[in-house]
Amino acid sequence: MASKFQVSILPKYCKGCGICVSVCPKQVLALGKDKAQVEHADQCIGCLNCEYHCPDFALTVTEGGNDE
Amino acid sequence: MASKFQVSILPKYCKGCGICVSVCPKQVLALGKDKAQVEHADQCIGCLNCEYHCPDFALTVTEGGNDE
Amino acid sequence: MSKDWELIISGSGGQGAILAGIIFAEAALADGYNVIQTQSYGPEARGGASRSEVLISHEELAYPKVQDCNLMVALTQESLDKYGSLLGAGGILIIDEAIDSSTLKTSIKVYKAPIFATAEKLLKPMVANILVLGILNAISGIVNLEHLESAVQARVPAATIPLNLTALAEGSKIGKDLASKSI
Amino acid sequence: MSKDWELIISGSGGQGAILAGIIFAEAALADGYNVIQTQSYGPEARGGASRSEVLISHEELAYPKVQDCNLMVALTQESLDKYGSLLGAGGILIIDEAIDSSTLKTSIKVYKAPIFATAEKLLKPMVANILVLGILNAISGIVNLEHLESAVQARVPAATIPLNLTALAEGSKIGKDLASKSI
Amino acid sequence: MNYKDLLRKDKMPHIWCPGCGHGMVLSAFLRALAKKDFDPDNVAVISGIGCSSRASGYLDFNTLHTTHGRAIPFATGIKMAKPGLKVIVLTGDGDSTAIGGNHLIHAARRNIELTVIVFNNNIYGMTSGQYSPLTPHMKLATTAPYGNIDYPFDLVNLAKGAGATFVARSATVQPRHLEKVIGQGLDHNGFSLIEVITQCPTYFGRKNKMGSPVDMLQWQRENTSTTGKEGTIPLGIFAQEERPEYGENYFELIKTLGEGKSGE
Amino acid sequence: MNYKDLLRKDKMPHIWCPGCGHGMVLSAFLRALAKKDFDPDNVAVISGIGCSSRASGYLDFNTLHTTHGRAIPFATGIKMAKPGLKVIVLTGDGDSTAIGGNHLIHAARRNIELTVIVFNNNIYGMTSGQYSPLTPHMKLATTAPYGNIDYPFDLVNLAKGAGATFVARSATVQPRHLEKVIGQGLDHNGFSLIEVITQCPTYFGRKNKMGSPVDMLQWQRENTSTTGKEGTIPLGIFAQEERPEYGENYFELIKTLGEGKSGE
Amino acid sequence: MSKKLIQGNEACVEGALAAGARFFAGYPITPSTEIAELMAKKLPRVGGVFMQMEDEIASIATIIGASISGAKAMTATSGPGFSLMQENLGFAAMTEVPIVVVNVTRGGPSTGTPTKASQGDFMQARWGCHGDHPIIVLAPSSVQEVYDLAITAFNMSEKYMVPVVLLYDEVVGHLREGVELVASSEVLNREFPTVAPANYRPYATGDGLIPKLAPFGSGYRYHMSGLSHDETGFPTGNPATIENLVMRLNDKIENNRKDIIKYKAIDMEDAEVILLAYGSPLRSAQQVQKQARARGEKVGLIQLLTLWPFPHELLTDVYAKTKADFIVPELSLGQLADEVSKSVPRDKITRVNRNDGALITPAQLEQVLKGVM
Amino acid sequence: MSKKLIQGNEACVEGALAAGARFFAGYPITPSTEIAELMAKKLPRVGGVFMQMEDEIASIATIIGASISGAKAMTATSGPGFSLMQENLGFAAMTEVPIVVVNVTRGGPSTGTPTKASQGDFMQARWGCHGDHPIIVLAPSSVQEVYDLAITAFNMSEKYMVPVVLLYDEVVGHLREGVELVASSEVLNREFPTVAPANYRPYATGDGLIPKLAPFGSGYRYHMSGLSHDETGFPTGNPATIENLVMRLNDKIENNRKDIIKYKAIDMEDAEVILLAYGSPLRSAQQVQKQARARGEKVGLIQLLTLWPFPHELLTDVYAKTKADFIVPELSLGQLADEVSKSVPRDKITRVNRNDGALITPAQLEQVLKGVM
Ligand SMILES: Cc1ncc(C[n+]2csc(CCOP(=O)(O)OP(=O)(O)O)c2C)c(N)n1
Ligand SMILES: Cc1ncc(C[n+]2csc(CCOP(=O)(O)OP(=O)(O)O)c2C)c(N)n1
Ligand code: SF4
Ligand code: SF4
Ligand code: SF4
Ligand code: SF4
Repeated sequence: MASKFQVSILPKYCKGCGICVSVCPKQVLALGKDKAQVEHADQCIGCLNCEYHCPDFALTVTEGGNDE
Repeated sequence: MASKFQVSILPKYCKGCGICVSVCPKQVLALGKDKAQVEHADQCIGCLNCEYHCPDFALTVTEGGNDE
Repeated sequence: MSKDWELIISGSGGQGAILAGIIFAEAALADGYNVIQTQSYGPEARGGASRSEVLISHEELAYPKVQDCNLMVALTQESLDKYGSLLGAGGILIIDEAIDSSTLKTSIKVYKAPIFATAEKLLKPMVANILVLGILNAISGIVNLEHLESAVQARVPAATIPLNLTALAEGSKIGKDLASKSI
Repeated sequence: MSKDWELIISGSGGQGAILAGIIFAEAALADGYNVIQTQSYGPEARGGASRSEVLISHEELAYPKVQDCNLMVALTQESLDKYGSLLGAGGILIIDEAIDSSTLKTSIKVYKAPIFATAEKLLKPMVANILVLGILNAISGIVNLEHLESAVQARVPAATIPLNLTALAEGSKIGKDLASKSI
Repeated sequence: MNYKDLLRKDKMPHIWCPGCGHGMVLSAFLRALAKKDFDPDNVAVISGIGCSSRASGYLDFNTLHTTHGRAIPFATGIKMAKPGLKVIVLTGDGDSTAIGGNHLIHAARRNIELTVIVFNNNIYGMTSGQYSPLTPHMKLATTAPYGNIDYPFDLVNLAKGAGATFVARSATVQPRHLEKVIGQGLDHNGFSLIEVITQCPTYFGRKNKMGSPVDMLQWQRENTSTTGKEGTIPLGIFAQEERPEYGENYFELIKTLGEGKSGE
Repeated sequence: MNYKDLLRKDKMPHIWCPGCGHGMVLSAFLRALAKKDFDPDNVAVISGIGCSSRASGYLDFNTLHTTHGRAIPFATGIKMAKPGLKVIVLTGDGDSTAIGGNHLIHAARRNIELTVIVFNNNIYGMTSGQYSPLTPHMKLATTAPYGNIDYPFDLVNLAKGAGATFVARSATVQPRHLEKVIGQGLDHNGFSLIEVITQCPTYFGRKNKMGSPVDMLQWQRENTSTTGKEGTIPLGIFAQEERPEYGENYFELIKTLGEGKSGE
Repeated sequence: MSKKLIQGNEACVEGALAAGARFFAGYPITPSTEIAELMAKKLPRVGGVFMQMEDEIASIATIIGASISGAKAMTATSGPGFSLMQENLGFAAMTEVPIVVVNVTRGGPSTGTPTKASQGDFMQARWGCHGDHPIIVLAPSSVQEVYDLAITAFNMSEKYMVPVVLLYDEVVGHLREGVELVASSEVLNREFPTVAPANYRPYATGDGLIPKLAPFGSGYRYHMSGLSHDETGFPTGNPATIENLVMRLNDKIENNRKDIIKYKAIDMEDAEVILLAYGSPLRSAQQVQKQARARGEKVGLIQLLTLWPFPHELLTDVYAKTKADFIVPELSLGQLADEVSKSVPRDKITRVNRNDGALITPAQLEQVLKGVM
Repeated sequence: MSKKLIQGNEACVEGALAAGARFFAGYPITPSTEIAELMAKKLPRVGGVFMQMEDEIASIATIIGASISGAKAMTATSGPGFSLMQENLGFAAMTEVPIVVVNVTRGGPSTGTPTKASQGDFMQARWGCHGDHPIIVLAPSSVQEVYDLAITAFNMSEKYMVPVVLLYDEVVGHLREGVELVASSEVLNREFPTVAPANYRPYATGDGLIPKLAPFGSGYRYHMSGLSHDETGFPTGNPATIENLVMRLNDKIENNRKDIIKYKAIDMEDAEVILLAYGSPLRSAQQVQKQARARGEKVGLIQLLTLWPFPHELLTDVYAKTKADFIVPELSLGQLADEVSKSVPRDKITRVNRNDGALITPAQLEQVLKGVM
């Protein structure tokens, strides 16, 4: 099931602190090698926790999901 | 009637601000030419108002009165 | 280079010696003189004896302080004792009648005037400084009286202008009297 | 005046390049050399790439920075790219096997070692800096190994001494291997 | 307006360490600001010196990076000479309460319209971890190797005691609350101060064995509260008072004099 | 010991103007001090610059007249290097709350044992009558010819907000109350601040048409109260709290380290 | 226009207002306080801002801020306050924000003798700040010159985007003389950028040396920092960029010495002895020089109006031509004479120093002159 | 004793402790911070006091207070903080309270380039303060010298009752070298009064120039003030007393120049070119001078260890004897060379300046030397 929301991560900005991973209620995100990455895009409920907690302006959650 | 208290004024210190005169409950003191002076020594009740209010350390009230 | 007048006005703080100096300087400036007015403070920022100096000349002035005082007003005994020796031989001294000037150089022309008595009479001892300007100018004849009047008007609090002009007039009268007597 | 060794150890902040330089300098000092150790910071007080320089000589040293680098350790590709050109002809370079040194002068002796793999094996990637000291010393033979061991003991946190000594020993082994191979 | 468009993208990524809370404060600030209808040309952001004070450089406004501790008087001059500007001060706990403490209390007293956001990470980050006037008692720092024997300010109390008319406290762990109180501070007609509890994993966290940035946020979660939970640091708005603003008073005076209403 | 014997008689009379309240503060201070059994050799009085700060010169102790606003840090050094000394700071409202404001709040925060007596005459006397951070709103001063648009600190609130453990306010019109609270301040183990409302007839009084020194005392009588009378300035003790003193904490640390109890 | 009798400090205010100053932030200190007091009275009447700050550091920071917003801004102080301003004076120099700082000097060291004149801050005015960068220091000796140079100070500040210090001693500040309150020079204003905001680089000076800084709020959004920065105003660690910046800050003053250095040199041609001074000692020197010429003695006079940059080229030149002896009266231990010694041989300089708060009198100078002639 | 590998800033702490320093109050600033951090660790272990203050003004005021209580006290800072300390540095000079202020210099102007070396505070160290009074400034160039001169700084401070500034650049502060931690000179302590307290006049120096100030709490009750004061320490307005005070403050340093001025002059006899430097440029000069001599070139080297008072007599003398060309490398726009120009003709001085944060390299100096020889 595709989510209504799309989470995009700017790798250039991300410093891999892991905060977004910890605040996502749906385990959408995971820490890859040094950077956060979207693991379960379909689970996103658009709560914006990740974007609002990101210290590096690396995360953007947009409505419209995969069809954008 | 002689008072039990003696009020002495150091003219060298007194700057004639008149504060002591204003705080004496017994009108013991008066402002002379530029300096405070004792006018009614016998009225003093030793309340120390004058000494404690004097900004110039010019006043000393001592017990023992005139026989000192 | 000749300086016409080197004036010192001294008194105790609050008597307005400095203001008097400024007013006289302003009048002299209006008269077309070059003038410099300075004052001395004690070591503290406030309080103590005060002294106003005025240089008045038709030549250009450089050094701003009195070098050869030839005209002096002393409002208190203390200030005369302190500064009297600065007044050069032949100089003019104006003091209150109650002040003792016996220790000064004999060549000095001393004018004793009832400065404080007259000021008291006007009910305001604080106008003594303006009154003495009247005396000073009448005796020295340095500036045009009108300029002195304008300077007074410009520099004293508005409410006290009439009183001060009266004091100035009184002073002028006394000064003229003294001048005429001393001839 | 001949300086025996002019060493640069570089890496990214947090890899301990500076500490490695200090330890090596301390060992060389104990060996009787004159030494100078310096480091460079970025324009910021913190962060960025870091670089430690060590001068080692039996003569007196004056200028405190590397002038003709003849010995270099680079812990990251980035730091090699940045500083590699400072290594003079005939110099010795020690890098991780994963790093590309193809753009360097050909006269340079490049020793590629499994630095991070070995460190990882010891379960603590952060000991790479000490491990590389073992390699460096085995190849260059500059200081007495005992002095290097003492210096490590003096400068690393007490709890990590055994681990770091193991890393040093591992490094020495690797270094000896490499040295023998390169003959 | 998207709040990220208020960033100077060419300066990004910023210099802050991984997990540093300063970026979270900046993000909340920009979100709050983006909701108001300020023309960026009329916004000025002033900062002092410190990691936090680097914030100004990332913002696409009129930005000024001043000397250590002095952001507030610089901002005062900017504001009074051009009252139409919205002037915001971004500053650290050291910058604003150590060397800059005097300016802070005097701006509060005057009630001049500045929004001052204090990035409180309980440490001097830029100079590598010395204790600050907001470092808690007995915590460790490079200049407090045996524990800090100083007592910290309660910044909310200090600002209130100095007469600030708007005083709030929030924390990076509460980005929505933080955004909200900053927004209210921006709306306040007068001096507003928002203390933000933020994490410095590199120095304060490491020295005091507080774990990862994630752990430090967890610490905040457990030790702060917007509802006054016993034993926690209270978050919220602690003063919100109407008092004529300094500039208003001043420009009113100019007007009065201009109309000849008041003489000497 | 007679309090007047604590004066340097050869320096008297003092420089203060007729009716200036500074002498009344000094008198109350000496009376309070004379009742304690301090050896004058172990008393140090530190002041800044201002009319009030001239007080130190009249006292037969170890006395130091420092730079404007810095009496508190000087006193801090004196105290910490010789903790046996009783260290008192005599300062003006300008000296302590304008240029010296930062040092005041930080000493309060640290809770270092200093007794700070602020001679609050609502004006800068020494420099001839400019407004101070304690000049009430709309009062006149040479630099506020149209009325002071600044708002003043409430010094009691400021000190409390900064963490002071003893804060009191008294007035020259209440010499016995004043003496008493100074005495309590001297007994306090920690930082103590006593604000004293005092009169400057020469500048504040004259500028604001408050009449003679006697009139100014009358004003105080009507506008202050020890009982919290509505609409008056409250006098009394507003904070009195036990918290370990800074030096105690420090010398305890030295002891602990000396005994090898605590490592790094 | 007729002359008005005003005080030096009053002339300073009048000059500043005539130059367009509309912002003053300060902290009272003897003997400069009259400036603040007059500004408090006058500024609100002309729509300007007067603020009394909590200290001198806040004062200078506030006027720099005001100038960044586009106002012509000034503060006034004396030695102790001037010391406190140094850090931010350097900030203004580094960020190239025009401000005028008046230092009315009093007796030092330390709190010293607040009500008396001294010239002990001569070197500090140039070197009081950490880091290496020039500023401009002007020194009037009469009330008229205070007025004129206050205007010049603002003009130079705006023209060269640099802080300017107006330095005069207590005697000059407090004496009253007749002054013509007419600006003798045109009022200059800083140049504003003309490029489109998108292309604006605040510290890109092109062929010139002086940046065009847009006031905050004028549609140009940019960054200013006291860190070493590049043409865009952002911090840089690039050595070449840093060297360029430091050199440009230096060159914009040094390359314009001719325009900046003001002095009066009188009777140089045949001078055997030259009196060189500024401030109140200049007044004595003027009198003595006149008197000496009147006596037929070949005495010249150099009055410095610009103290920094120091007119070494003038002195070198004059000395080369005249081989004259120099008499340098000053109210300090010899700071001015020491500086002169870089251009005139030490043994050709006679120092006249006074540190007691009193003035060097013409009589005292005459004595010295007799010794030298 | 064997050498220890330590950093310049560490050596500063070790030297200070060896000299008896038991009080430090400071405010962190790059590149001096290690000094505060080490003091925080070490002082409580030896019963001394470490305080981190709210700012640099409080820091210097606090150490002056501590010294008044009898402690040997120190602070450390860099340019911006040093600027803020100027007012109270003057207070210490005026009241004659010994303190040591360390300035580890970084790139200016303003906040500048905090992590890089510069020598832009050379003039400020002498002239940063209002009023006119000398202080002593010492400048180590190696870690060993930092240690040694930290001790000398305290010694001179106590001996002459004067603030002493220890000035070295970031490179010297951060480099590590082997150091012998043995005091090369005896530790000196200020003299205490011996007269009965009743007869004590703190600033009565008798035939000497240096007052014996009793620590507060030692049974001598007296008054100290930054106002111009008489021998009793109380304020005075008496011109003669003021002049005496100012002159004595000057003379106690100037009359002891021989003792205070330290330098190393190498290979002067036949020198045709002399390299003159201090701080990190000295290190390059040392290398180049050695290399040149090895090549047979007649190159000498002067290392300044005392910067202020400046060794003009040395330079005048050396120049008179050698007529050598001087090469003056410095990390500033030419402050040192300018000062040298008071003793050596301007056209005999070759300046080598660098302001970009990088060091002047031996190679760069060799180039210059080639041009001069
Ligand atoms: C006058 C002056 N003193 C000291 C410094 C050094 N300094 C730079 S930033 C800083 C502390 C910054 O701490 P804070 O404001 O809490 O910001 P953070 O880095 O923690 O975000 C200090 C002490 C300086 N730049 N200028
Ligand atoms: C650094 C510095 N700035 C300014 C001054 C000038 N100054 C001396 S005393 C004073 C104000 C004193 O006011 P306050 O402390 O209230 O004492 P008061 O004279 O009213 O008793 C000022 C501004 C100074 N001496 N030093
Ligand atoms: S928006 Fe919410 S659910 Fe979606 S990824 Fe972010 S934190 Fe997870
Ligand atoms: S002691 Fe009391 S009664 Fe006696 S004179 Fe003084 S005020 Fe009057
Ligand atoms: S040092 Fe601390 S405050 Fe500074 S950027 Fe890193 S985490 Fe943030
Ligand atoms: S000016 Fe005011 S404060 Fe100063 S002594 Fe006079 S009355 Fe007292």
